[in-house]
Amino acid sequence: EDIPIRFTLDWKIQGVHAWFYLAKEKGYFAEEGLDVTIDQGEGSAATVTRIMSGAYDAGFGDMNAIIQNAATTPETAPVMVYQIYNQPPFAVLTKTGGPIGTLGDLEGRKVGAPPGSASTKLFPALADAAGFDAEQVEVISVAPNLQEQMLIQGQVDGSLVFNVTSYLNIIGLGMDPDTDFTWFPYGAAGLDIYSNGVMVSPALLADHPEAVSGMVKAIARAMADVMADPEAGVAVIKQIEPLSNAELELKRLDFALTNLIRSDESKANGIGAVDEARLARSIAVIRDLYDLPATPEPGAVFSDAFLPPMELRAF
Amino acid sequence: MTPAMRKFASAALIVGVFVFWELFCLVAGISELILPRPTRILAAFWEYAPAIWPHAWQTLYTTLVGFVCGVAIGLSLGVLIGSSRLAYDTAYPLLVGISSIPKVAVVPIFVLWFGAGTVPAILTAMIICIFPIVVNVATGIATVEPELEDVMRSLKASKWEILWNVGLPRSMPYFFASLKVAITLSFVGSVIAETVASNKGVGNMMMIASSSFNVPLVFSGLMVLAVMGVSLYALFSLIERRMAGWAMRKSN
Amino acid sequence: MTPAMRKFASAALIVGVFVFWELFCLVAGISELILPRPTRILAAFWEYAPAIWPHAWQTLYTTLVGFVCGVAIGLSLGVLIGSSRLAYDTAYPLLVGISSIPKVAVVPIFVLWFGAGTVPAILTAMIICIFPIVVNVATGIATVEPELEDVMRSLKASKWEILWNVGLPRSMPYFFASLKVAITLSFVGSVIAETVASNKGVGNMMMIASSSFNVPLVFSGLMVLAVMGVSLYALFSLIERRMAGWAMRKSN
Amino acid sequence: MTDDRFVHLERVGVTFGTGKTRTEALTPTDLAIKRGDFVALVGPSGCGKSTILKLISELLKPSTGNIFFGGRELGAKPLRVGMAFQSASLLPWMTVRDNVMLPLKIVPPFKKDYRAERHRAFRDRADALLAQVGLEDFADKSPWQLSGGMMQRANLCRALIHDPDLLLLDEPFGALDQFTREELWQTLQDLWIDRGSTVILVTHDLREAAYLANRICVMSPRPGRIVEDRAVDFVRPRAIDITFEPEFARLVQDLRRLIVGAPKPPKADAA
Amino acid sequence: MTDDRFVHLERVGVTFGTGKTRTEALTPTDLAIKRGDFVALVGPSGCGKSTILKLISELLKPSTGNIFFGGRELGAKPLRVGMAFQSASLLPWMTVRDNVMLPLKIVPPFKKDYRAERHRAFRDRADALLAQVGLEDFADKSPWQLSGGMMQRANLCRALIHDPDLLLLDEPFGALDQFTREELWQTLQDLWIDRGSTVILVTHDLREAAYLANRICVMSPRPGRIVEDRAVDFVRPRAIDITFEPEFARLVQDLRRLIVGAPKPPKADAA
Ligand SMILES: Nc1ncnc2c1ncn2[C@@H]1O[C@H](COP(=O)(O)OP(=O)(O)OP(=O)(O)O)[C@@H](O)[C@H]1O
Ligand SMILES: Nc1ncnc2c1ncn2[C@@H]1O[C@H](COP(=O)(O)OP(=O)(O)OP(=O)(O)O)[C@@H](O)[C@H]1O
Ligand SMILES: Cc1ncc(C[n+]2csc(CCO)c2C)c(N)n1
Ligand SMILES: [Mg+2]
Ligand SMILES: [Mg+2]
Repeated sequence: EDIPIRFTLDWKIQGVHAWFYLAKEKGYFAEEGLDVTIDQGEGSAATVTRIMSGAYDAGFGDMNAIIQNAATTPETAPVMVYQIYNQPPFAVLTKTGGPIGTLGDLEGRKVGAPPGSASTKLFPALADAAGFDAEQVEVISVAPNLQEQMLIQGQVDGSLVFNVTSYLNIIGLGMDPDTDFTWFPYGAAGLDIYSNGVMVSPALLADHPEAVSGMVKAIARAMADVMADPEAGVAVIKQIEPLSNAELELKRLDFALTNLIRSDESKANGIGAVDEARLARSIAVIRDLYDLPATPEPGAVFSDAFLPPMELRAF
Repeated sequence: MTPAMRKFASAALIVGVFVFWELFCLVAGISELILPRPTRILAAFWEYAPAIWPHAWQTLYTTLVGFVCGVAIGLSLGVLIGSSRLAYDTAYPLLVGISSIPKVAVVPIFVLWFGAGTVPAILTAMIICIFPIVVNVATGIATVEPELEDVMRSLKASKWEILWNVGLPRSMPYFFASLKVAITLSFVGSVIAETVASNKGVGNMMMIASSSFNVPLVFSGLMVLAVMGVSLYALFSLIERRMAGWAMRKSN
Repeated sequence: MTPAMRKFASAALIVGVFVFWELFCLVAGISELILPRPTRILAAFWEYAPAIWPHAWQTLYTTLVGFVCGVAIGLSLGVLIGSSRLAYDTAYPLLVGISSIPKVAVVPIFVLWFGAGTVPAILTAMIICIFPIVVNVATGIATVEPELEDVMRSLKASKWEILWNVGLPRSMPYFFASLKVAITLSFVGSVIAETVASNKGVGNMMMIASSSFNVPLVFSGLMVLAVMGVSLYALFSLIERRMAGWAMRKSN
Repeated sequence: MTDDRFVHLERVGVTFGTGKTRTEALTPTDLAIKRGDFVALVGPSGCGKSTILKLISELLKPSTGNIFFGGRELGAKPLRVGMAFQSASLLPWMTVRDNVMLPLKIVPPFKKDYRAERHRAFRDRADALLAQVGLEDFADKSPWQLSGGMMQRANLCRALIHDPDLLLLDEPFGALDQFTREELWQTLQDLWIDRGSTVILVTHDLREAAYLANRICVMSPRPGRIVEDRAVDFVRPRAIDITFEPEFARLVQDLRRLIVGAPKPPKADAA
Repeated sequence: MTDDRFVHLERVGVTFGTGKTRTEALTPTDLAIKRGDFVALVGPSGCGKSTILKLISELLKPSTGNIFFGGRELGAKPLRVGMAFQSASLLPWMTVRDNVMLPLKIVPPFKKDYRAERHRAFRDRADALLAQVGLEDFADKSPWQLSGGMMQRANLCRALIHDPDLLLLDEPFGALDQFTREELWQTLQDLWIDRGSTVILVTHDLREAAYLANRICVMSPRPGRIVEDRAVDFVRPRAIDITFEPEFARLVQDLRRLIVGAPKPPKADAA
């Protein structure tokens, strides 16, 4: 009898979700005795809420949202078991040749920011790290799909974006993301926090630890497949959702693999693992950002106990 | 004007709107990313039609299920509010309050309770369409001429019989009017729910299309919604002519 | 039942709903993240009140401006559709189509055209509330008893005079009914616009609150919307009693 | 049969509104009607005739006084009332036939057979009644396609179709021409003799009252009360001819005097 | 004054509906009415009397034939029509007074002064009319607070208030008792003598027709046409007394015969 797992993505189906669907399609989940249903999501923070409410057992979502909730409601907060994005996708996007030369130039200017997005929430922390006054920046709430266009129109001088989304949006808009725009990654300013990965509910962790291991193993196998043959991964996406743009999703997948997943750290520790010291730094940043009542232990938000063997996580 | 001429004129006018849109976009040079031309939308629809159908069916299905439940609830509540002063004073403020809340804010709660998928869409389609029906049925019943009710009361008819033979028929024209509003709201409701929490449906499709900057496809989705809305409107119009035609005797 | 008793009973029932909600959450142990208790919502409102006010005012302002414009347009269109068969055949399908489109999909276009802020919110509040008004005014005017119009026609009254003295008064009860729907939709519209692009307003506030998992504050925002909606409803009820009371003579 | 007073109004008064908008529609009035009686109610416009009918059909609650229905014993089936309203009040969403059949849908014992019989026996019953009042061609029409007098006739059919114990007629022939009117007088009289129901007829036509009724109650101007209660005992069945008899003319003149006031004597040379 | 035929119907017919639902309401009929005339229209229920009034007030278009308004020269001000509908048709959202004042709001030349005078001269005018029909206490009431006869009287006031050139009255006294009716007959006669307007009166009361009209047109049953056109030339002003004169009674009997058919002779012993 397969263990049912309800799995929520962080967003609508995209190239970067290839491994989840591939693991399901190729039967990797089934081999582990799992019956995984994958639902599309409404944001990487909402993944945490969805799991905490009990509607989902596992999902792809934001580490920082876990930290925040682990400080307030530790008993229901999900636990990250497979940290897929090693590098933060958060960046400030500006127009090349515009008024913003350095992050400090943002003072007195307008930035567009999606209210639910981690890049927005982390902006004060970015200001601290980069040494400018976030209070001096006028933040305008904008929907994610409007960020680039409003920047191009000049309604805002900068946008707080996910590079993996924005980079491709700009290509979609028919512009060159590298020459027409300037990127200020949060990581480069010293905010080297983690972002999205696979998280599970504490209930699943307690009741079916073997299922968690199995799920992570299946995903890791699928990731290896996708890294070896990204086109095949995107083909699965295209098969699930014929309306997605295979070419674009392939680029998105490539971008994520290059910029977010493959890093020196993940090369050394393997995909899915975290650096304990870096995680502790992240936790401190989030605690200070939100004035959290407690400082969660790194072990409370991340567990390496379910990581598959290194050979499945190496590249 | 003969009926045939009128049909033609109205069809011509509707087509005219689209022609104007096309020309406006061409002349003003509106970017495809902001507002695609109707021909581009049609082309996108044509190109992706096989992939659009399952989404369209899903949305039609959830919308109709939600709508039917909503109509049933709305009708009952409307009758209650229209016949009882206490219900009027109590339920009206509650309903107004609930309706002032954007449904987008409520959908995530449904997801937390029922998971993403069909149920939140049906629920949203349902609750969003109740209020307009309630309002019109309640108003229809509350404004029945007492003389017509007296006919029934002199026969010692029960409240239920009065409702069935006078209150409901009298409010039919307004009930059908509210259905026109309700069906459009139901579509909006299910699509909103789908954008938040579903793997299928026009709302989901539009999100996917917009994330790959396929704006003509997004607008194809909107067109599909509009066409489904208008088709159901046409259906209700037919039923309306049978059931509430008596009230429109001017045009006869 | 005396009016005083009725007032009391309905107030008690409304309070009862909130008490039930409170107890239900307590007994069922509903998580704060899913559905906070009313007392928690009130506490959050109290705590953040100074920060909430500017948002509330902004939303009230954009909603009212949009609503007033929407009512004006809706009334005119309703009169047109109710009096002209050609307008009925042409404008109705178009309006139904437009209304079936979720406004969230349209707001981005407004933002790109008019910039983020007040204008898209006003526009959204406006277009979202037009349709219910159109439908009810059109139905009201189309169902005027020809006998009443004959009184005017025998005096050689102009179309406009007939409209003003018979058509509009006759459709007042349904016009007011539609206002109840329209005002709630206007709130929904402006809040949706605020969630898409703005730096002020209840919609903006709720997005920010929900991003920091402050669910009680999100619900405070919803409560603020509900209270504003109910207040305007109460205002319209007063005007309605003066202007459409004649139709509700049963309850007199 | 059990009580002499089938319907009994005891010091019944009706006032509408309060304060400045107060209208007294009926000053406390007594009226007792025997089972099987045929009472005509005449009086000036606005004196409260329709109000009395509404009181008896329980559409209106008296502001003061009591109404007793002696014929209705405890646990007995409720009084079956047929009422022809002054304004025809036909339901515009039904055909004329369906309007006429409405009581059969509501009133026991017909009610239980309605679904089965509405296209058969009940339909024939309605059509027969409609034919009697000359509306056979209009059964499938909508009410608003009828002339004023036709509506009134349909209204009368609706009051009669369910064999009511108590028939309340509020100027049922007011909009009819003399010919149609006199035909319906006879129809109504035959029906009454046949079925023995109790009839209260409000009318402005004194010949009508004298021809049809056993008893004529004359009311004073608003706020009305009954100022004269006159028995009429021409033998039944009465032919239209009796309206030309001097005794009949005298009665009508008498009533006229009561209502119009001091009679203008016919000129000497015409006498 | 310019044309002898103020209103002229030339082979005017009206049919409602088509195919199976076709109803012929009026067979092609001729009717010419002189300016200042007082014509009564009598005939069986449903024969097309209201239809003729609606044709003349241009509420209805004839299916065949033509209607000419001789008194209306090219470019002259349109005919000012006052119409009292058979069903009172008072607007329920207005008080009785506002209902009565409605024509002043619509019809020139009163129209232009309406805003200024509606609380002064026009109001007094309405109140004076209402007092004449005995509704002085009901000016501020809503229509549905009136009795049937009261509504009809308010309806009559509305038809009269704007001094119409052409007065179309559709059974204006049908719901009134004899007393009120005869009072209003006199009021109407005085008004007509005073103002010289043209009046067409539909009625079922033959005494009413004979007392008021200069000319009585009798119509045949549905689909109607005019079968008898009788001049009535009692001197004006006529007092109510003339209704007791044998000549008057003869006229009424004649008309009755035309409508009811073969007259039933009074019994020998009563003659
Ligand atoms: N709903 C009401 N509200 C206020 N007053 C009313 C109402 N109904 C009737 N009245 C008043 O009651 C009085 C009597 O009315 P009723 O209808 O009984 O008169 P009626 O004798 O039938 O007169 P008619 O012969 O004109 O029909 C009238 O003065 C009328 O104004
Ligand atoms: N709107 C309509 N649709 C169809 N038929 C109609 C309509 N109006 C009137 N009729 C028909 O026209 C005929 C004449 O009607 P009209 O109202 O002129 O009669 P009338 O002489 O005024 O009768 P009454 O004395 O009963 O008022 C009737 O047979 C009626 O059924
Ligand atoms: C509020 C919110 N807005 C947008 C996204 C979308 N998003 C987040 S990470 C990412 C890159 C690919 O995984 C994308 C598209 C989100 N998760 N939450
Ligand atoms: Mg009456
Ligand atoms: Mg008529």
